[in-house]
Amino acid sequence: MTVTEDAATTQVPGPEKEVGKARKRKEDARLITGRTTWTDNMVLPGMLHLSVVRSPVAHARITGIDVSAAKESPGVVTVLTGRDLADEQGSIPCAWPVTPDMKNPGHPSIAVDRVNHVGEAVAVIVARSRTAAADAVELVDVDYDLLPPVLDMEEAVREGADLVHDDLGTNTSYHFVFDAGEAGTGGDTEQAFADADVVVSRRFVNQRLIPAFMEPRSVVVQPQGDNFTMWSATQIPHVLRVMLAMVTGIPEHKLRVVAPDVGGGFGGKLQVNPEEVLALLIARRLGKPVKWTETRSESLMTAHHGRDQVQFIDVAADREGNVKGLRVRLLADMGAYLRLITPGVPALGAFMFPGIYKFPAYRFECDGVFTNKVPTDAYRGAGRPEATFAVERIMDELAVELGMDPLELRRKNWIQSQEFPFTTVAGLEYDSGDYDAATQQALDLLGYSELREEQRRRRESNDPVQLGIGFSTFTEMCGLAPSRVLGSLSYGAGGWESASIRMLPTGKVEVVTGSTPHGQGHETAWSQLVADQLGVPFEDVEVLHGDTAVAPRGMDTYGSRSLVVGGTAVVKAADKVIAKARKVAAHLLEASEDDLEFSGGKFSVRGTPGSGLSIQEIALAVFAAHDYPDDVEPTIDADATFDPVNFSFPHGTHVCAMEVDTDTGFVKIRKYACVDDVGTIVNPLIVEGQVHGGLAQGIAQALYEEAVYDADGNLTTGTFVDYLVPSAADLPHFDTGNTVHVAPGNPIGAKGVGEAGCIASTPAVVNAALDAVRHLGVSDIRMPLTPERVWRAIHQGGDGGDRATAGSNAYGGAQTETTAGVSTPRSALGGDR
Amino acid sequence: MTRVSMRVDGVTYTDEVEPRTLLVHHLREALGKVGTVVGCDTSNCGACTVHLDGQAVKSCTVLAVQADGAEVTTIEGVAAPDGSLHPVQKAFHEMHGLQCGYCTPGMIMASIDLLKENPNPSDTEVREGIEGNLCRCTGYQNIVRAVQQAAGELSGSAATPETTGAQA
Amino acid sequence: MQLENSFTVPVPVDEAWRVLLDIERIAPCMPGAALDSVEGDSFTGRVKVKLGPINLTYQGKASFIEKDEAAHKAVIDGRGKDQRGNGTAAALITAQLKDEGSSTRVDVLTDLNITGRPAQFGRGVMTDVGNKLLGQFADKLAAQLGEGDAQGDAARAEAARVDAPGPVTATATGVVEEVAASVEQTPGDNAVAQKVRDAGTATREAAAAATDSSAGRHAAEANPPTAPITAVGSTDTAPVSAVAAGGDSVPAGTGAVPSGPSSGTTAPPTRPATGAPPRSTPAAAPRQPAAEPEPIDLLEVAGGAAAARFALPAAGVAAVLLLVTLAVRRRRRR
Amino acid sequence: MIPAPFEYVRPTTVEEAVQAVAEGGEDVKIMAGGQSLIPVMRLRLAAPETIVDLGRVAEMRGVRDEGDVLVIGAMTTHAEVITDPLIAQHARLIAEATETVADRQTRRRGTFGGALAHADPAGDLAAVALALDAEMVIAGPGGRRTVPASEFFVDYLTTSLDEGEILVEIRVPKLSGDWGVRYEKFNRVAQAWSIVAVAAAVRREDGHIAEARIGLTNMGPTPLRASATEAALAGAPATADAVAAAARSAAEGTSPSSDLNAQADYREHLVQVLTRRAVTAAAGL
Repeated sequence: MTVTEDAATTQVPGPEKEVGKARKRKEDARLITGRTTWTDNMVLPGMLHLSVVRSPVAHARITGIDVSAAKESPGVVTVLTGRDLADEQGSIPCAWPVTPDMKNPGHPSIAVDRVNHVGEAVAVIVARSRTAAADAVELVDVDYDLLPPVLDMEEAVREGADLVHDDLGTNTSYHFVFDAGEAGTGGDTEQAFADADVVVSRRFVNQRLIPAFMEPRSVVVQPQGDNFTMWSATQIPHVLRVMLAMVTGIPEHKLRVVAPDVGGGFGGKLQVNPEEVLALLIARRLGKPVKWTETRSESLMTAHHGRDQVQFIDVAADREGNVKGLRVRLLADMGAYLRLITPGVPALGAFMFPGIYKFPAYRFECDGVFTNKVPTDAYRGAGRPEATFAVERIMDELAVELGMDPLELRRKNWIQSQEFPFTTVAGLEYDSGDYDAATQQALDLLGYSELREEQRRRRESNDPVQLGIGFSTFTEMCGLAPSRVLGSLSYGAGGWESASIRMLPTGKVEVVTGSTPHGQGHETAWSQLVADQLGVPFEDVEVLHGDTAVAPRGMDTYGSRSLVVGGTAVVKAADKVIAKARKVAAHLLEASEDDLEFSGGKFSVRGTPGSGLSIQEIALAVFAAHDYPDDVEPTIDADATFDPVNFSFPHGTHVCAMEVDTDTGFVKIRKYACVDDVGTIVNPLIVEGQVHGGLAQGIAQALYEEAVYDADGNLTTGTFVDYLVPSAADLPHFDTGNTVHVAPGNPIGAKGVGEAGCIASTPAVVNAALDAVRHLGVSDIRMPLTPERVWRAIHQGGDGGDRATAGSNAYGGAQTETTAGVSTPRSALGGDR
Repeated sequence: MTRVSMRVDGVTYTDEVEPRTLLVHHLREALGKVGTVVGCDTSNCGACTVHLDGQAVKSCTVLAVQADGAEVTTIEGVAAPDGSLHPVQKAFHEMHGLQCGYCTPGMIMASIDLLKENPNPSDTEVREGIEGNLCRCTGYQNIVRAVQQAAGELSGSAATPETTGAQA
Repeated sequence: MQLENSFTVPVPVDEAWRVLLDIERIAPCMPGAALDSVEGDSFTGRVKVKLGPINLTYQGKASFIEKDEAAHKAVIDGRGKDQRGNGTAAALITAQLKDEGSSTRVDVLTDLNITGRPAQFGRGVMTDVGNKLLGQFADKLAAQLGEGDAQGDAARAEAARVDAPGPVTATATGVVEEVAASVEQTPGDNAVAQKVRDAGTATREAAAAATDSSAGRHAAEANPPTAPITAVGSTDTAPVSAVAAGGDSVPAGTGAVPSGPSSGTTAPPTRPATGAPPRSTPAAAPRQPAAEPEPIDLLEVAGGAAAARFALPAAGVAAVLLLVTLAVRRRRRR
Repeated sequence: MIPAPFEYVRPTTVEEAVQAVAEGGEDVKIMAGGQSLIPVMRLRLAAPETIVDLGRVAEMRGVRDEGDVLVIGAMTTHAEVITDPLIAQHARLIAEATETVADRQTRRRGTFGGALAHADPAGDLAAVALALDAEMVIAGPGGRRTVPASEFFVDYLTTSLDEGEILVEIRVPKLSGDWGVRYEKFNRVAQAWSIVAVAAAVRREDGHIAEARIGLTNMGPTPLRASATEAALAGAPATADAVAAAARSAAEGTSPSSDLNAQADYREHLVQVLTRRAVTAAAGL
């Protein structure tokens, strides 16, 4: 490990530090014994069950809904349609109007007279049991007057295209532009391209994915007079509370939102779900507790999706391989509506396309496009994986064009370690790192030279199984986010985080965090931070979260922000506790504050060994409050809110060795090595776990997963039979390592790790597959790299996508697909332009 | 309604159930065994895995009536009566074989079943042995480590070296 | 999903065209279909799809949206909803007749859209359903057209009573079934069918012959209402018209002989041919309510033993079995 | 999701079962292991009136040796098939293919007979039964009859089982002589159905391939035999080239469908590659 000076470990000398220890997780005890509180476990007296009737068609006018039979069904209490709820349902909020003139059609929780994607709610059954509700769904008879479905973005933006929302007069929600020249952060892009020796242009497809968290969404609402408590499998109880108050008009202080144990999110539970709104409205209307829990097929069909961009990217360079400019034009699929941050995802990515390279000029344009599909929104990385994929792929293409080694080209253009902090052409100030060191370590982990040698042998012997090695040298913006920056991007909220520390009389410590975990291990990591700061035993710390009544302020968990922002808030609260305790200690020890030193949880008077009071003793003292200074309150509890001034920028080098069976097109990862720099590592166990999980999802995008719609707008990957979440048998062993360059932006020195693996791995895997078959004339293969696509790319040219995995093949019909896996004849373009 | 009687985690329960009741729903909703969860509707994810007469099955693809007279063990019944953890539970904790924990009950039940049949599996055998259980958080590597560690503890040997990864 | 079916029928184009526009004869060509009501160019009904464990019943309406006498082109638009809320099915069926002298070539182009749960599988549950469904529609259509106008008379004769939905179905479907039953039970008719694959027009005669003789033998065993038919069992259209007449007597009669059971009773004779144990018949037949659409069991192209799966289709099947052998070879998909 | 309501019958003998099916109504469904049926019912694509659960029909479970044939009870689970010594000795191809079916939990419930009667062309066992010339013993109201595998699989999810009939046991001729076997399965992820798979049994005789039996999975609405390849291999020298040449005709007479996983032409290509590999392995080359 290349370990440079570590901020966190230099603050307090003394006993063995918790930070850096591979502590086993406190969370596990309940999870491995089945004593967990999932939302669907909740049972309340008189609780009613909701089941949602959903549109089987992608685009239609509702001409009639007959609920009479459903209402007569045994156990059914009532059946509600969009008409019944039209006046009170408001719209699912969109918190990120990326441009002033962005078009937002509004997003009803339940369709009133029009459906715009398969799976949209058209009626809700309220019944005494889950079973009764499910049975009644079949009895609701809805008549649809079909409208032409809009499915292909490239079709949708053409003149005279059918419209998703005809009242908007266009399928384009917004046109977002970032031009480094105009922003003053770079040169004139057009000029750069005009002057360039070499220009490489590609069209990449970043396919639609489904977050596919393992715990299906579930929500329980209990009305108590004019108060409401909602338990929801959400990443964002705090944001949800604010938004629900705004949407439903229920006063915020009458609304309590609890996120109990939450089974994964990956951005998929960073949402204000239509069903959450419906459950609240129905509980209010009926005055009874209600529960809604989705089925998996319901989840795949209606929970928001991710990615789904067509990326046109051009890179300019000179013959020596110095990059001169970068130009990006995106079509980003919004789906049928704008959910919480739907439009913001590609905008967030705008700043990451330059990656770790010193592009002198950069221009980014993005059209947010409406289609008759479920809306897209945050999915692990949210904009950054798409950007990283595009730039890491095009760097390989440029290397091929220049006849350079892809790693050599990267080295030539990436930011050197001594250049940090470095302001990029996108205007971001990268904090710290050493791309060379990470890369060298990754190559060693992989056994690079041996594999290159084997690759040569296989080439020469014309082995049907070819070997390739692919790189991804990435960085990402984490620690979302500086509130002022978010403001400048017109995001609807800030990026601060809040924490409180309560010193209990018995010396135990309660830490309240506004950052709500759903598998990340906050309870463990936060305990480690506090144990170090306050010098109390790890075991004496309890972390409270996920309940707006317990943790009233918070911005929750996403964007690799928890430790960087939320953890820092905890550290700052601890500092305040110590400062308060210092006054009391000075009083009790009859010494001047300046003579006190705090170490190992103990205040002692300099030069008088043995003397002293532990902070836990002080906690008891202020509880008794018999003797404390006049000018202070009798408490040492403290709150803190931290708002970062900059993002943090983890980086890393990922290297993938890939075997490609040229007879069948089957690809198999031979070896995968990565070295990530996520700043200070608070818990190596958790960090490694986060990297592993990210890798699995990033590799899954490259090889397995795609949300495919057919030509009528049916999701043909509507169950886990067809939406291929890889199993243990489908994934390789990962060799992971770290370099540590602390983040200067926060006292912990952490950069964030939640998304790293997911962002970095996808291009490494695709680059590896291409490296294996380039000599066979293959220059692109569309994700996911299905065996058929790989085989077609090798034997028929193009990117293999043209005739493979077309949605409407589910009907044995059309033979082509679009960019986003939707079949239309006109969009059967290859991957190259 | 059909009368069914089954012994679950050592306790015998007799209930009237609709034939269509899935075993997992019977466990969760009638018996309060909410440790076993439902993750999909096509028998792919394995989150609902329990032991039916000692064999791992997906309780979402078994009818409660089919378990009539059977012995069912869920995640809530694998620890010793004194509460001490099963070696596989312990190993999942020690190897960080879980994150959100939703797949964990099924993962543990499948792993116990695997080790009963193959006490000393290779990494590949572990990966194939749990192919019927999906996890979205861990990337499986630490789960493989956990199963190997448990195998070691159960058979008294140490975890095979190749499973302990480069870091941690 | 676009499906193409082509076949040739041994009647002049004008005659085929008249038959094509005869809803009571065309509608039941949709396998597993039951006609509920007819109003001018529109009709309502149900199509029951059975594919292994999968079971769907689409209820809806269809209508001629184009009848081009000059071009001999007709377009039928049909849409339905699954009774269990499993989504919708819509078919745009374009039939184009081509004059080939004494025979007529029929090209059926179908644009089939299925939504909802059945469409949400990558393995394309409905690809196979769609293919079979339309293939069989074309085959039965071929049967109907092939029978030409004699049948038309019968159908028209009875169209007077179209207002009684159930019976209409019974009769209309009955038609094919009875032919089927008779064909089915003819020893060696499979062998005939075999030759059929190789020989062009000759096969139709062979088939006809088989049909004739069998119809005779069948009628003898069949229940009273169909008895008179034997009298006219000598031209290849006869069995059909005759049986149509027989079927006719169902609505005409006291109702003591509801369509389900009546055709159910025609089933036993078919058993020997299928090698299926006769006693399996009562299992299904009596439970077949009148005018219930038969499921498209996909066994319809299978024929043989599979045919006994249901008493009703058991019959319907076999006719198709024979005719399919005519059409199959010419059928192109995708 | 929760299945629609149904009547549940649990016979303990074949006779009871046949009776139960006969009385089960129009929409009776026979449940073996239920591993395909229950998910379809949960999705409400199937809503049978009656389920006849064969789970307790003891006589339908287990494997016995009848001289030249192995008799496998239809209700013998995949897990039992994989570990059965008789199958390991006389019909290893079945065990090898069964190991690739779904996952271990599913194999604990799913049954050999259930898989065959379900007749999913992407299912792995039908092609094996076909390649081994297995015979299906069927019980119905009219007593028992035996149908060769070649006539059993009729169409997509459709067998020659009549309404009211039950697949009771499967008679598999033992392979005598120097047979090698191999099941080559090709899919995208471990749990997925076969995109294409090839079951091969090859008998070698003094440096030649005396006989080859090749069953194809998912190359049409039913499992198929690669007859052209089989013919080409009969008497061919046991060399890689001969096998490769013969495998080129593996797609003859197939009619694969196009779906999310593969287009027909790709399947036609795959089957040749997989046949070559399966036969090569089975022939011990």
